[in-house]
Amino acid sequence: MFRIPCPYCGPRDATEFRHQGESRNRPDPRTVTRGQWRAYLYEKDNVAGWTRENWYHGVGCRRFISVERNTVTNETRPAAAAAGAVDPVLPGAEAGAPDADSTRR
Amino acid sequence: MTARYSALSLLSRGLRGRNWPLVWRRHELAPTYDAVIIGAGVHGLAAAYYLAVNHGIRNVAVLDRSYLGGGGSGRNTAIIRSNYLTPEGVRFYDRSVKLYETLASELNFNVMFSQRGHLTLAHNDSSLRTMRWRAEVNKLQGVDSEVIGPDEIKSLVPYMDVSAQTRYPILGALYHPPGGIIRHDAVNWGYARGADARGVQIHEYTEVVGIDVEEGRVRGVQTSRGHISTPVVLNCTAGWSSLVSRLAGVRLPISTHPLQAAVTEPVKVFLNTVVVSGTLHVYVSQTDRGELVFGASTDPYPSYSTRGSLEFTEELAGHVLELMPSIAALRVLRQWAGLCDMTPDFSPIMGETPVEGFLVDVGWGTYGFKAGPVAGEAMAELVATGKTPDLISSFPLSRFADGRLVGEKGAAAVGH
Amino acid sequence: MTARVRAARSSRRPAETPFRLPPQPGEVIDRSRLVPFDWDGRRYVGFAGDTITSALAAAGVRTFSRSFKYSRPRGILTASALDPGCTVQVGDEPNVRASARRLAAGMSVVPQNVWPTLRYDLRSVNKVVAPFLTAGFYYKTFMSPRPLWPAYERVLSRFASGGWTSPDAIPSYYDQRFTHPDVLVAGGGPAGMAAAVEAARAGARVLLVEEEHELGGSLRWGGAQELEALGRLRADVAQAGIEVLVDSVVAGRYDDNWISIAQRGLPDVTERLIKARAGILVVAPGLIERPYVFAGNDLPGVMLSTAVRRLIDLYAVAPGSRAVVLSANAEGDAAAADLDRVGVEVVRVLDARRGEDVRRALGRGTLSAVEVADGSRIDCDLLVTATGWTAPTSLLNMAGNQPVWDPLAARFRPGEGLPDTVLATGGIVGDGSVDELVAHGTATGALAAARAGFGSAAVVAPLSPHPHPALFRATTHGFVDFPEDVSSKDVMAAAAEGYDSSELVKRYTTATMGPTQGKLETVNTVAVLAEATGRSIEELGTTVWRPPYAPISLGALAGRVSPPARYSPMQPWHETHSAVPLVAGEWIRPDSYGDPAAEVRAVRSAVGIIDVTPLGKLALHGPDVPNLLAAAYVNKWAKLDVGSVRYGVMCAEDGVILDDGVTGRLGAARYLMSTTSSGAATVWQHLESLLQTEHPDWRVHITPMTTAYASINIAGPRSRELLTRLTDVDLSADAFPYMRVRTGRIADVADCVLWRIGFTGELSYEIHVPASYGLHVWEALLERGRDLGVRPFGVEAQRILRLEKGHLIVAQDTDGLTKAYDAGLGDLVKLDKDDFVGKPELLWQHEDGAQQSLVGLVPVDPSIVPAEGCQIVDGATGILGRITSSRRSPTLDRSICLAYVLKQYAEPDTVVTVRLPDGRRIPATVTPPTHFDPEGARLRG
Amino acid sequence: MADRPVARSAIAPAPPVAVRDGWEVSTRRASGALRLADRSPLAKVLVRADPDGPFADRIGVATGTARRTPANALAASARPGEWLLMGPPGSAGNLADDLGAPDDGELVTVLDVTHGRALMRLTGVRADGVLAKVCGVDLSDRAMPDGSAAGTSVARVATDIVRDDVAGVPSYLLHCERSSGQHLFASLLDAGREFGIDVDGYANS
Repeated sequence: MFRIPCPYCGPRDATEFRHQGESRNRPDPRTVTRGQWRAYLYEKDNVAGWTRENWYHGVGCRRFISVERNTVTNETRPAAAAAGAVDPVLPGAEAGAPDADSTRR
Repeated sequence: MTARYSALSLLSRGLRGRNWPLVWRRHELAPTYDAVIIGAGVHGLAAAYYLAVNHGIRNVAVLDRSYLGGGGSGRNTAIIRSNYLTPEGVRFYDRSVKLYETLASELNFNVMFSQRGHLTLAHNDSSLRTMRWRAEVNKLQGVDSEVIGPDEIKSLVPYMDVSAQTRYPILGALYHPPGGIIRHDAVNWGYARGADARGVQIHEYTEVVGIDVEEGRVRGVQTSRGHISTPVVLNCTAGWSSLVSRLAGVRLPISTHPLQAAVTEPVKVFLNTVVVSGTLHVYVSQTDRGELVFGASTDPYPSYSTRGSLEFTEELAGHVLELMPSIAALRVLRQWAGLCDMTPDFSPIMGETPVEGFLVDVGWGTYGFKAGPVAGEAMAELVATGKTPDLISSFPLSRFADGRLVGEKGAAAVGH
Repeated sequence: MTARVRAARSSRRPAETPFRLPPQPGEVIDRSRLVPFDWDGRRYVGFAGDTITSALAAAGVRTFSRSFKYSRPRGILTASALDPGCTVQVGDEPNVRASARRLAAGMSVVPQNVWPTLRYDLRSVNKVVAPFLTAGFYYKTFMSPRPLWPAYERVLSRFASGGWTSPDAIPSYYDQRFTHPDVLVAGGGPAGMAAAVEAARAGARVLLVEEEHELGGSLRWGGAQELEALGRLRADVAQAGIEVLVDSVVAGRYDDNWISIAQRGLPDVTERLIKARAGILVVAPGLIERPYVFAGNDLPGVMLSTAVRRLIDLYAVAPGSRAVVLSANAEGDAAAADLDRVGVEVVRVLDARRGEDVRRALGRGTLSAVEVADGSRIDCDLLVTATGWTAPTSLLNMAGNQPVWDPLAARFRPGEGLPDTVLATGGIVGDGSVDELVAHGTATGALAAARAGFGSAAVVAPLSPHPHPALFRATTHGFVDFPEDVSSKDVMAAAAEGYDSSELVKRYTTATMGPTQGKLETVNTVAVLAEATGRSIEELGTTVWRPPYAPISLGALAGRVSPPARYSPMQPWHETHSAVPLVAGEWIRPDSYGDPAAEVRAVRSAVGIIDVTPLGKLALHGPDVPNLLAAAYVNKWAKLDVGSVRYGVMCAEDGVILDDGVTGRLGAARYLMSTTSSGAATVWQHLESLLQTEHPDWRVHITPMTTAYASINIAGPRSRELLTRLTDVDLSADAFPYMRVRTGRIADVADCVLWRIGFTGELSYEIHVPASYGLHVWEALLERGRDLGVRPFGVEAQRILRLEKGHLIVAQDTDGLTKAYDAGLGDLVKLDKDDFVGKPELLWQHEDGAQQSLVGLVPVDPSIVPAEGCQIVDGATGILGRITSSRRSPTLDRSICLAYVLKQYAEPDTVVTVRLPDGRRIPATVTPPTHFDPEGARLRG
Repeated sequence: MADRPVARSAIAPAPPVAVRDGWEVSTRRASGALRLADRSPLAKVLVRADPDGPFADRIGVATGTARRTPANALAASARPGEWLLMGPPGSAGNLADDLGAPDDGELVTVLDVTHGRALMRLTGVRADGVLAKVCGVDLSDRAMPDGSAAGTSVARVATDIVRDDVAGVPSYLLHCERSSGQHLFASLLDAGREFGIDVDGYANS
């Protein structure tokens, strides 16, 4: 299990985090076309190599953090930040409802 | 030429100490092919086989950057079934099961399809409801599938703890008698041998590094062993399908996740069905060699790493022992991982792309091996006729932009 | 010792031990402690410290199993954990490595793979058809007729090797723990011990893990000098404050030096998985002696030189009486010397360095003679081979290192390129004297400590391998893989057929896939493949080593921590009042109290209470809560007054329904949101995501309060009457109307939240009381409502009640593709809002029109309840819709359903056909979703 | 109305059981040197504020640390912008009042979470050994000295750990959401069995 460098908690086991998908910007809903919106929802860069992505540190600081990870080796490093500040987290795009295999209400 | 396999020929060659001819031959790369198939896994090899057999198109190259069957086709847990949720899924996989049933005799290669029955356990009322839904859709398509209760489960799998006191009590299961396991390598080799015998050229260790596209259509491929001209390129890769498609300028709605598996040391056979639990994210079967073969759901983050993780085996063991607590002493011998191309609707992407002549048979998630024969058959038909067969008409790439996703999503959290 | 002594099997007397030698200088047995045990139904006695095989070998036992395909007798080959023919059943435990497992008193040991007995194995007829059973024979036959394959398969599966399990076996105690060493040394031979000592002296926390029962590696079976060095090193280890694990193996190296260790030999723990996050991993496993391939190389009596030395020097057992030794190295020479020293006749030493060789081993059942390459034949019962070494590079390989073939040393060695966090020392790197190995280990330990932040960086002088002849196969064919029964002939045949790469030959012949994981077999397989293909071993390379390095039990991997189960504060009451448990995700809650229909009637006619603690609850605080609500829900929230609650639906960006619930405004900037039980965590994360990534400027604090409150729904026409008795809140219809929230005391408990809402369709109040008082309030409600006919009801009754009212349940009446307009929630969606999650998709769904509708459905025959999941059909195979919810309604005394149907069938009074699970097709009538009290008069009363 | 309401912890009390300070509690006294005790009755107040804002300054407890306040409450911050104040049973109001009101315009949330959390204390020289069986975070003195706080996973439950030694003996406070409390407590007991762990009863600090 690789570790993720949490800017608030230090390096922690990846199992403490939830993957939130590739960092990307949500299109303006007022002007977006169907094609653009669905490309935003579904298309992936699916990079083999270093990529920037969001993780949610659910059992730790409960912050959404941005991390760089090499998807071939699972090496991780803090997202390149300007002037030493914690990098702003870009929105992730993970569409969809949770799986249906659970009992509700 | 291919020598026929049989018990008699085996005995006679054995006694005379004669070797068999090459199962598939090695060739120099030709400058031109009628079609180039990328990926010598079950999909690519089956497509090549059916192109030659059903359509007489034999000037075909199958390229693989590594050894034959070394990707997902040689790393999956070899479960075959057709009890899907949607009518289009059921029809499609049912055709695949039918092809698998006659594959050994068709290919003259024993693929050891063991139709031992397939159980999908339900641990809560919502999964029981989904099992019923699947059973009803299956039956409407003529597929043998029924919801059974804990007592019947216990008689099929005496090791199963079906008591009500467990943390995840077993309320029932979807029982699918035609489901089973197969020898995955044998399927790959059998198709390779059959395709080779009909003139298809299989090129291992031949990596595609570029795809030539001019004026919106395919002209050829660049490989690590040289350039090939061809009007048709069929992307049959898994794990790398989005990167290969990008060589042709086609973007896919795919993220690649490792799917891990593990095998135990052999013990005397005690498990004669395939057991799947979606809630516990585990599936297990026992081979004729006595090994238990386990799988789980894909890793929860995309990755191209196939090194495997410890937490996978830990979770797997915990879940297996929830089901069969008496086998705690069994030891895990080996773990491995393959790469799965996950699509947003747990269904494949098959057919044409915006680039003319560049076809895809990708996005197979965790269920690609099950579909190898039918996908090959359908893609061969598409290549030969230029028309998309009905059987795959629900799975075009364009469905994502059109917002017409396939409904397997509801049931396919773990779909083995 | 001159002849094998066969003890009379009828005797109850323990077997004699004629092969036990007088005390040896390095022996690990305690002759003062006798350990009786049973083998194959007979009583034996060994010493404490003996392994199962050493004790049996002392008694002259030579055959421990039969091989899986050809049923050939197999004996001791390595006298280590890898011994391929010495896998036995011990009680309930299958596949015990008899050459590594120490004796325990009373142990019942049984051979595996024998039928009907070890001595008479009927399957040996396979030998007759051996030419037919070439590698991959099963791919070439049994193809037809197809119906017979299951019968063939049953026969094949009888041959499955290994021990047996029992459905009644009681799992023993398995365990796990974590550790965080600065330096973890895998392997406690001279180099590993030295590395550990040096790293610890530099100040690092060091964990030293040794697979065998004692530290020392090959020093343990060395001469006086080696034993003296061993004593020194052990003393250093003891003084350096190192944590030492023996009988433990580093099984895997995963990303970021996440390391699995299987710890065995603990008194009360069968096996423990230790999970280590190591700063630096030092890999020091030494070398594995490689078997030699020749005809008869699997006969009991053919042994590796290290096996001979282990048996003599550790266990004081003579491995035979008359020996031939084939030696290509000093270890082989030392084995010959050991044999000679303890009085085993060494008939001949064949020096492989001078080209001498064996041709075949001969014997029926066990070795009786050796045919030498020069054609001579020597009678003997022991043939010792010392033909080379294999470096177990598995852990390095898992760290990304590719081993490279060193033709000079005739073994694979670590390649270039290791992560900074992984080092190697000892035999895996190169050869040397004890002092040289210790020096390399010491320098490596210093470097490891330095990299972990202790001491200064050290320079490690290289440790070169010594030249060694490349010996893999004699002129005859023999086994390359013992447990898999794969011979060199099989490998060559496979190569000739085109299975000619390391991976293909492995898959085709199954060589290296058995319980020894290729540690003994891989190099010989590759070497024979190289011979067959005319390619070099360098070119072919090895297959990828996969974890675990040594097998680990499912019990240890599973560990002891069970999946968490969550209970409400009222659970003690439920348990003592015959609640039927329902597993709902993490929660265990009452499905019913025995009679759901009666519970429904109580709610419709009087009053019922249900424990709804698992409902998700989030406290929202801040000036931007209305913005957050507006973004998350599809409906509007700007005008929610203090004291009001509102129902809302959340969709994901693809328009698919995510969750639903009510949110109430408790104060100017304070809100309490409820979610579905299973959606609580998802919604919390979803809202945090909106706040942290989309709208970091919004000022809102979200605090999960699900279990801070015990939640109880009080429902039924007499619910007001009941609750009035317990609270100071004015419950009159005017003071506290429908869809309002109040706070106050209930049953003397302060700070309760009350909302007037209803899922059941009755007048009802959902109360949230500080959780520690949940049981108090629950009991008070039952006590004070006795005269009103109050009754607890469970989830099942609630499901019926809500179905009567036509309320959908997210994830039951919706699925992974259901958008708001499909589910009849279109009226809630406010497309005139600027933006909200999922708005574009919902806008387009509104424009295009939903394809299907959620409707009510009643079978024409009111006694038939179609199972949930039944399809609404058209003709033989056409599907028009499906039933998502169905129950018998006690209130209406008939079956009722919720169903999806295609738009054109959604008009009330349309009659459709439902196919039942038994194949019957029944008519059913489409209705509005609400089956009971459609005006909602009861609810608002 | 009958008796004064009795509060109950999520963790079943080990006998003998009595009511103390309005809570049904165990009055058992542990014999061993390694003790696990339910401390859920302690008042617990959750504070949320900008970690770099003036209110955070006023609290004066940095992320990842814990500190005793002058009033002998314990303030711990396992994550940025969040503090948990723990004090004697019934003192939640006082703990909140002691904080004072935030400056105008600063968003500060103060919530009594006494009933929403299970809280337990594990004390003894081998306490770290117990935790090392169920928690993957390094809890050695080097990584987590007295006065540290961290949020992580313990026995598969999201748990905050506060190192708060008692008279020089290592001691850890663990708290999680209430309904998982029994599971966490039972998991710690199971993990501590090999070290001779014993359940200790009620104490009001």
